[in-house]
Amino acid sequence: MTLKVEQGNAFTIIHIQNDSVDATSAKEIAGIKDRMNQTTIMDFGPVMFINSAGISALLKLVIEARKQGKKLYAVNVTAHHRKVFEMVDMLRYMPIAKMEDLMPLISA
Amino acid sequence: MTLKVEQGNAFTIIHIQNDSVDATSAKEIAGIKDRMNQTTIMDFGPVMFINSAGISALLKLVIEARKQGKKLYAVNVTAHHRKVFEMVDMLRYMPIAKMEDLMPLISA
Amino acid sequence: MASDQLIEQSNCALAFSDIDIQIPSDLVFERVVRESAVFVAKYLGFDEERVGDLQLAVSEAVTNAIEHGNNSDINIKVGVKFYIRAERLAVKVTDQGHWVEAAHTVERANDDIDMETRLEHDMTRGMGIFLIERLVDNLDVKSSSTGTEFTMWFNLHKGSEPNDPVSFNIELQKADQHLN
Amino acid sequence: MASDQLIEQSNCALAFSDIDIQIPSDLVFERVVRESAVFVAKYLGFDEERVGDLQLAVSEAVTNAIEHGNNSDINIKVGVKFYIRAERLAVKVTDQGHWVEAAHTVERANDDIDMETRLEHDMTRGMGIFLIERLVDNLDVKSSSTGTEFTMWFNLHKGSEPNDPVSFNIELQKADQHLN
Ligand SMILES: Nc1ncnc2c1ncn2[C@@H]1O[C@H](COP(=O)(O)OP(=O)(O)O)[C@@H](O)[C@H]1O
Ligand SMILES: Nc1ncnc2c1ncn2[C@@H]1O[C@H](COP(=O)(O)OP(=O)(O)O)[C@@H](O)[C@H]1O
Repeated sequence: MTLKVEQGNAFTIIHIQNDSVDATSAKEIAGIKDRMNQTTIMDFGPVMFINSAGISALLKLVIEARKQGKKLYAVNVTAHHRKVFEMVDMLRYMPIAKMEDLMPLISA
Repeated sequence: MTLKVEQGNAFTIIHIQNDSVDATSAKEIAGIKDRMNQTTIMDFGPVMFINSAGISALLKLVIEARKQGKKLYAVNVTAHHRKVFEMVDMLRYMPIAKMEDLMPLISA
Repeated sequence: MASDQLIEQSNCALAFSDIDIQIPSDLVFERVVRESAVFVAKYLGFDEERVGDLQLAVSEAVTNAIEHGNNSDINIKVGVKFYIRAERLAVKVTDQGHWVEAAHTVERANDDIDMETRLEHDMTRGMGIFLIERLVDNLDVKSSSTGTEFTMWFNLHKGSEPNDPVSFNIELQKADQHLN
Repeated sequence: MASDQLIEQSNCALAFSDIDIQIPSDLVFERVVRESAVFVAKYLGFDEERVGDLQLAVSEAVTNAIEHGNNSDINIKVGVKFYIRAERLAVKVTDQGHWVEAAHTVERANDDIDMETRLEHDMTRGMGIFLIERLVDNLDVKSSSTGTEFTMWFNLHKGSEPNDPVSFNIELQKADQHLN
């Protein structure tokens, strides 16, 4: 399994279990779009590599979140992946946050 | 650096820093032979891979330890490396131990 | 080992002979090449960020060769060659297809990515070349009837502005030019 | 993904086409092949222990091809091909040398390693073939004037006794047989 999903009342935390967000994991990531919540957090903890096939899957979530009026956050993002997300202007739609700072949103 | 050496009165702990004990790290490992002590502990903590070039370097230490009447132990060895050490009959000369069990030897 | 020593060493081993990898045109094998790229970059003493840049650029180029060049036909191969010439690491990715210019997907180096338009039109693809242009020091594409050669260059010694967009030199020969 | 699914998948991608890697004959590049072997083994759904077995066997064979086959001459290549035939993964390692029988170093499959004698005579080498024989399901060596082909076979579906010593089929042609 590539993903572990934690569901709360008003939040979903999607823990990516893979080390790569790429073509082989893209489908499963894009498939999560029906399980998003008011606050949806993507946890990139073990992710060592992201390419454009992976970003494409993440963008599908971004598009869906906008349609549904939901908010997406990324946590545990490496410096290199932050740079790549910046290059493709991803951070405007899925800002990088610290888990601690999101606690008020998910414990509310 | 491939190795970090911890020296005590009657013991030496050799922490291998590499993930591989192979041809490219063999020389440095064999070179440790002049720094062995009454009790010498090889810590394989981060080691993910060992091949015969690496075993060859370890055997040089075993031979030298015998000559000098010193005792070699291996700690933090994976199940696969234990199997490989068994195949080449290494455990008779460099038994695998738990660090806790060696504490009496190094705190004496 | 100091990175200078590694580059020195590389000039012995990599400069004379290349690393060559051929994979079936199936995306699962892209990873073999990507991991080899990491090894080569570390061997050359690239710092962590440049290792990541090289790994990503190689991944994108190989993905394109598999999908666009060889149409994911597992009976034909994608080739990847790592070699050093004139203080640069070259990674040449070859496939047996024809380069397909796709004006609406290829974002040119001097354009910024217009994410707003993309999101409005559900355009989630077409970022590979955009990224490559920002990650490599130089880029050459040669496409003819025998296939496409996509070559990325990485300076061994960090020069000028890192990760500046590069110019995209593309040389396309009409397929029939060679065929008869 | 379940390992059965992976093996299924592999029968699509690997059975039709092979993964081919060519490296300069320098031991630092052995690692590229070793890591690729791990990828292939995981892709085929091998369990952790078999992944380790395959990785080690490939490492030993490639080391030998670099050192004994090509005399560490970086101008010539060692080739490695991964492919699937008849429910088995084959790893064929090729070099441009001649097989050198070395009775005192090659421990035959049915002998135990005599470590005591080794230690007395400072014999720290000569364990590669010994290990390979215990790690693979089958082994073929063909050596002729054009070089050596060292092929190791790994059953996809675990059969009989794992890690039993295998017979070592070696086929040596006199170098001059082909030369004129
Ligand atoms: N190896 C290739 N062979 C043919 N066309 C290619 C190749 N690589 C890229 N292209 C063309 O460039 C376009 C942009 O590629 P890219 O930016 O990676 O986005 P994507 O692969 O998502 O379409 C492709 O859609 C294709 O038209
Ligand atoms: N690719 C090869 N080409 C020629 N001879 C080989 C090759 N591989 C192995 N050999 C022979 O088999 C012997 C045993 O190899 P091995 O058990 O790996 O030990 P070592 O490499 O330490 O000598 C070598 O010394 C060599 O004589």
